[in-house]
Amino acid sequence: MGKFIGKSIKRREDARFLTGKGKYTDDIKLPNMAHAAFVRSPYAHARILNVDTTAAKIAEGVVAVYTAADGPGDYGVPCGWQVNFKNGDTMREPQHPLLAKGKVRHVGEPVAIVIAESLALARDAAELVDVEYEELPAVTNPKAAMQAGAPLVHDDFPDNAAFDWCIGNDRAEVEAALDNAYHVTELEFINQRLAPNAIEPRSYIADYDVNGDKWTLYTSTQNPHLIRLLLCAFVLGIPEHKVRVVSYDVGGGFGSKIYHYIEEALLTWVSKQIARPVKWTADRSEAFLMDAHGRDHVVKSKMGFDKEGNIVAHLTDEYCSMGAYLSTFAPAVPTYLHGTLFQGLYKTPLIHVNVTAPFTHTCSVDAYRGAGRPEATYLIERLVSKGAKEMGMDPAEIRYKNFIPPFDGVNQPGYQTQVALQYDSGNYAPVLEKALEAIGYEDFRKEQEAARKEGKLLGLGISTWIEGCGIAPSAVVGALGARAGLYEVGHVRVQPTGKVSVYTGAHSHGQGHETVFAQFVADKLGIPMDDVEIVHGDTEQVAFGMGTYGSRSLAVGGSAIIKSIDKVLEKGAKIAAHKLEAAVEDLEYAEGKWTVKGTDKSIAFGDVSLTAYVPHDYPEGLEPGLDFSSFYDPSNFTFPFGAHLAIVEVCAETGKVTIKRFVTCDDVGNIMNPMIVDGQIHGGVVQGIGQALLEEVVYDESGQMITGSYMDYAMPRADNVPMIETHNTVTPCPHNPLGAKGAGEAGTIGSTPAVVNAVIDALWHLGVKDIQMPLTPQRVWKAMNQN
Amino acid sequence: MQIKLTVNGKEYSHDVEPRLSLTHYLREVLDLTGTHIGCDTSSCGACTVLLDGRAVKSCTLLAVQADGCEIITIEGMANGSELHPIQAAFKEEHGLQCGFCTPGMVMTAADILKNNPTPTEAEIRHGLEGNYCRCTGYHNIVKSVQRAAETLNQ
Amino acid sequence: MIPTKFDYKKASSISEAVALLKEHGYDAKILAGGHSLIPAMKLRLNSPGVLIDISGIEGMNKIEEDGDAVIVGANCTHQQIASSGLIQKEVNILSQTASTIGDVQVRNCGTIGGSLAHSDPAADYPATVLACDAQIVVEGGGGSRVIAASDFFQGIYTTALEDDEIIVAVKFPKVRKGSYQKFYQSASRFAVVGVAAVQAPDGGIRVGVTGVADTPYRATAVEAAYDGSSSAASHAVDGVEVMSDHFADAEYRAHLAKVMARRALEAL
Amino acid sequence: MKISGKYVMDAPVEKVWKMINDPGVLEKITPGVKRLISKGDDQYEAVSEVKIGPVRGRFEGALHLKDKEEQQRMVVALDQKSRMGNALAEIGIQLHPLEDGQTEIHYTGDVKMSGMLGRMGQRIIGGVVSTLSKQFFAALTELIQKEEEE
Repeated sequence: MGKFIGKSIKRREDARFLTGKGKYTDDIKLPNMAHAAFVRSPYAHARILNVDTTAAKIAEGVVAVYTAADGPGDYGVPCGWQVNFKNGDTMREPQHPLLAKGKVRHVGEPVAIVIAESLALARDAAELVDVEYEELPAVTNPKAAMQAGAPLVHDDFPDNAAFDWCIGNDRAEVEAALDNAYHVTELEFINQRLAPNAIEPRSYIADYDVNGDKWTLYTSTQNPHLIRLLLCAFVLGIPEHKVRVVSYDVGGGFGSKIYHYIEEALLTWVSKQIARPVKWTADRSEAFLMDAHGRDHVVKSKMGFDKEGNIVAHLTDEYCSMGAYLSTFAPAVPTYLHGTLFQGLYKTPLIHVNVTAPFTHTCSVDAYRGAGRPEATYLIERLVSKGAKEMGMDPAEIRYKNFIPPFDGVNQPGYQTQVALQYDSGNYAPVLEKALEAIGYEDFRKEQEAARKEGKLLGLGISTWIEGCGIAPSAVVGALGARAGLYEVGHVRVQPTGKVSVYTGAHSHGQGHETVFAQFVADKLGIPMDDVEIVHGDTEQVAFGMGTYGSRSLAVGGSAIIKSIDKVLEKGAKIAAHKLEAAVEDLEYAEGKWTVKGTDKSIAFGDVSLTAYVPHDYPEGLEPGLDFSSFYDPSNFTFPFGAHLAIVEVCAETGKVTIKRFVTCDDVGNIMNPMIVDGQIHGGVVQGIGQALLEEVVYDESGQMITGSYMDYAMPRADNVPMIETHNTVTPCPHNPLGAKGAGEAGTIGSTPAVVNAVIDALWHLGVKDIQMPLTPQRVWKAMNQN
Repeated sequence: MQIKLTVNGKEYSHDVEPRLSLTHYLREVLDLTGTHIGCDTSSCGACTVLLDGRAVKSCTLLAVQADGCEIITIEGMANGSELHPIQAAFKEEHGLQCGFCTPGMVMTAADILKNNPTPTEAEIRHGLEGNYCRCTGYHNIVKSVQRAAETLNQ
Repeated sequence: MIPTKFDYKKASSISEAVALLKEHGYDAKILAGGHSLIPAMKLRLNSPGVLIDISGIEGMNKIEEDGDAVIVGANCTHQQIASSGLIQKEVNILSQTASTIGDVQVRNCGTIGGSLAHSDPAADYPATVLACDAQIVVEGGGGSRVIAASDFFQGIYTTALEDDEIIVAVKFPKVRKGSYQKFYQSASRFAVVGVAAVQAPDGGIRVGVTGVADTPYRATAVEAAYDGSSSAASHAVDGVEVMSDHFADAEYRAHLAKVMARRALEAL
Repeated sequence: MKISGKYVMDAPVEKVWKMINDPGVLEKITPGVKRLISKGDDQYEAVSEVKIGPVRGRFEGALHLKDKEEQQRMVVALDQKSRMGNALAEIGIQLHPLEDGQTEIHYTGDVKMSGMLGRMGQRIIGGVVSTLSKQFFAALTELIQKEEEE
């Protein structure tokens, strides 16, 4: 460990955020900027009979009104991942037009865009666009969408399936093992649809420069380079070098800002039509309707155990909604980010996961914090806890019994799962031991017993989790259907004075990259943190990048930077050797200087960098400059893991659940900044609690969203949650130079089943075996009073 | 309509449309973009400012309603380059991640601590019920307010 | 979110406000705290042509003792009511009720007059206003009059206020003991169910219920059955058509009403 | 949203049936309705101004009385559009004669709302429908009484 790595260094980005000086997209005002408002479908499914824009076009302040007939982006927004049918048929990929053509397929789908001199006038004029619809029947539940006779989302497909998919062992073999199992635990439930709800709504400004025939797109994205690639190469067919995508400060993403959205492309198209900058910022209502949702799986699952409680087989069938169109990474979520995690932390010898992914008349579903992995963890951990209850075993004991034995990925090989992945390193029992010790497991059981006698319903829930982060390598993900590589770019530019600018293709929208990346760069170079600047979020500054999602930034993006630092130090050593008149092999680098081993002869990093740029006295044949860019393509995913425990109290009268304690012990590999890792865990845990107890996007049978505002969609608030008690163990990743695994999604993955298991633990003696999420007071009360 | 008000100690006078919200006035007219908009229903609290010393949701007030009032926004909290103790506490306790809800949190914390200089954890959580944060899980925000209370009471 | 265009008039007196209401009729809306009205206008669910701001009218934000009653000006904010020493002492249940509304910021703006005139079926005050047997003092084209709480709430968002009337104050009889029990809707924090119970001067009790039916009501069956214990709470929804929504269907809502009523009675 | 309810009218079935089939009466007693223009064949064009708490706006669209069985049942189909969203309702009405020349009216139906109205109105729609139907039947009762008196 160096001076900075492993320390809770305070964040440098805070200064601007705390004083109101952050620069979010909606904060940007360009000269002569016009404003956009959308005309959106009030129906889930309807034929568009006529769009009359006459009144809107002559309204006060209106610059232009466009509909699909004006031909924006003929190709529509593409999907970035292809998952074909089990029988080899190609994935069904409908065109996702920038403005609805002929039909609307979910509530909120834009039919027209109105551009005006001010936002208020654009809104006023949007109300004057008269759209005539013929409403059609809609289907919103993914299982119902696959029933015969269900309304079709896309007329040219004979049923609603986008694809189907399976992974694991032979189904017949798994079914036979279940038939022969000593005990089989079953669960049927819906992993409910969630709205990501970054507090900053999406915001875009497209600025077309007539003189240069160039665009600048300011966008609240997690992923500027990918947006540029999709926008240019697929949607609008414009040369990539003519588009600059800038994503300054972004107010949270949680997945929802990974994807290339139609509004982004449409604004870019519009700004050339009107030869002016144009801005659109979503309302919260629009965010609910349009920002890709998460989850929405209809699940049927079975887990078989032998007499001792060893898991013998696991079979799951799921219907996983895609929504009306395929969002950027949607097909990967219920498949390669989900089915591949069904091993969990357990030795389960036989696993089969079968997924059907239908279109429904709803907002697109894509990766939302955790993306497929919370869904996998939820069902595994519910099954294990339910199985333990049914077999009269302790839920901790059954987990210890089934854990995969420790392996470090160096001296022992990685663990080959039944569902394709090979875990990098793992040591699972200690996280659970540490968490149980922290919560005082034995004492709690006594307290629970005593409380029950007084009519108080206490419960403790256990969940363990594993995640695949930083998915890679590119060739493998390509073989699995990804239409992009999943490497990262790290560019280290040492300035002549020895100050260092680092350009990363990762993007920070709350994760603190500007601080954390500077910590390890400063340490690796032995220079002060103040001498390091981290630059991200601008395609004109950063060569390329794949953005931030899936807890990949440090493990992949950080490693790319390390590669460039290694190159800097290697070249620096040659310059230092020349200046010190020594052999490179005789030098050592520490604390910002090269020293001839065993002497006090040394040269500082800054002197070497100055020499590199003023190469008067310089090694022969060596290029001047100290500036390296690297692409890092990892050899494998990383696999962080952990254990989460919740203690809840259920109000016997009302069914209201109160979380009394929440304890985590996570292993995210090597930790650069514990303060930031804890912060990531806290936030993730509360998001997971949100799913367990509060949050749910509900569409009614006609496809109207009835929880489309904060008046009906319950977000976790400060008084819904307790302090989160965090602990950790460290099992380094064996295959990346930082030994880091990823922490961004950990909290969300582990917490949801822990809370639900806790509630069931509190109510099991009343005959309650399962409750559909979110565990609202009404649902809990009804479950308690079902008999 | 002509309005006159004081924002962060400076007097302003503008002719505004009645339908202009106070948030839009601050952001669009005064270029004080630290006050954010996160929802349509007075729920999230990202737009919180102090109006005559009390925390209010500026997205649910018309600029014309603030005529004659004194407003403090996040930009008016620090004393030059010296952070206000509440701002400093948020930095020390890592009470922010993406920073979007932060101005509203800081302004609400100012109201909480003004009315109750020694709040309990439960009182702080209750006091923050009108401010959503999707990043921090509130843990460090609560600790930030606790730390700010300690500093302010010294 | 931006409302449609409207004119803004700041009334400096009640009579001026009433005159403006008369002048603009259907097209006008009174703006007090604005915390129900402005969100609806931003969503364009409501587009009045004229807003008459009464927040600046002198004397309407006072809390005063008047013999056996406390008079609360219509423009008093929830925060003002929650923290008033006089109310805490003499009509404590009102201060309890006010402190459960919305959040700090909403309580700093929203007013009792605005809330009552709006008469949301899940608002908190109506339960307490009914239980306290308060009187709503209004002024309009036909002069001023006093409406008893039991006559005031007439349906969902419907009150006994005439189109040209404005609430000026609410007169609360002093209450020795009272308790407001609320079950929060988890998203909006409105009341799924709110029950207010107070000890009446005649030795009996009065119980007001909000959130349960389309109109807040006096739970007279509970009052009649009250025997000093909390068992009368089981009558909380007798004869009432209980509402049903995504958060609480009629069965659960009725159950909650009984639980909240019991808690309110127990707290007396 | 499913709705249902029951009212007793102080008039015989023949009279109630006649009244609820009379556009002049419907125009008068339906809350919010400003204009009802007959298009023939029991089809009407309806214009209404609804003002319920936070919601206030102008609705326009069709009203259709269909599936009639004389003095027994009919279906009221409403398709109303507004800037804030559209409302679609199919309400079945059944009349049962009671003793004493009274009539019991049963209604059951489905109300669908779309747009902003559909999203924001959910919390209150049950109460709104209940209040509107109370107002409708109260107005009908009042009208019956008035006609009695005349």
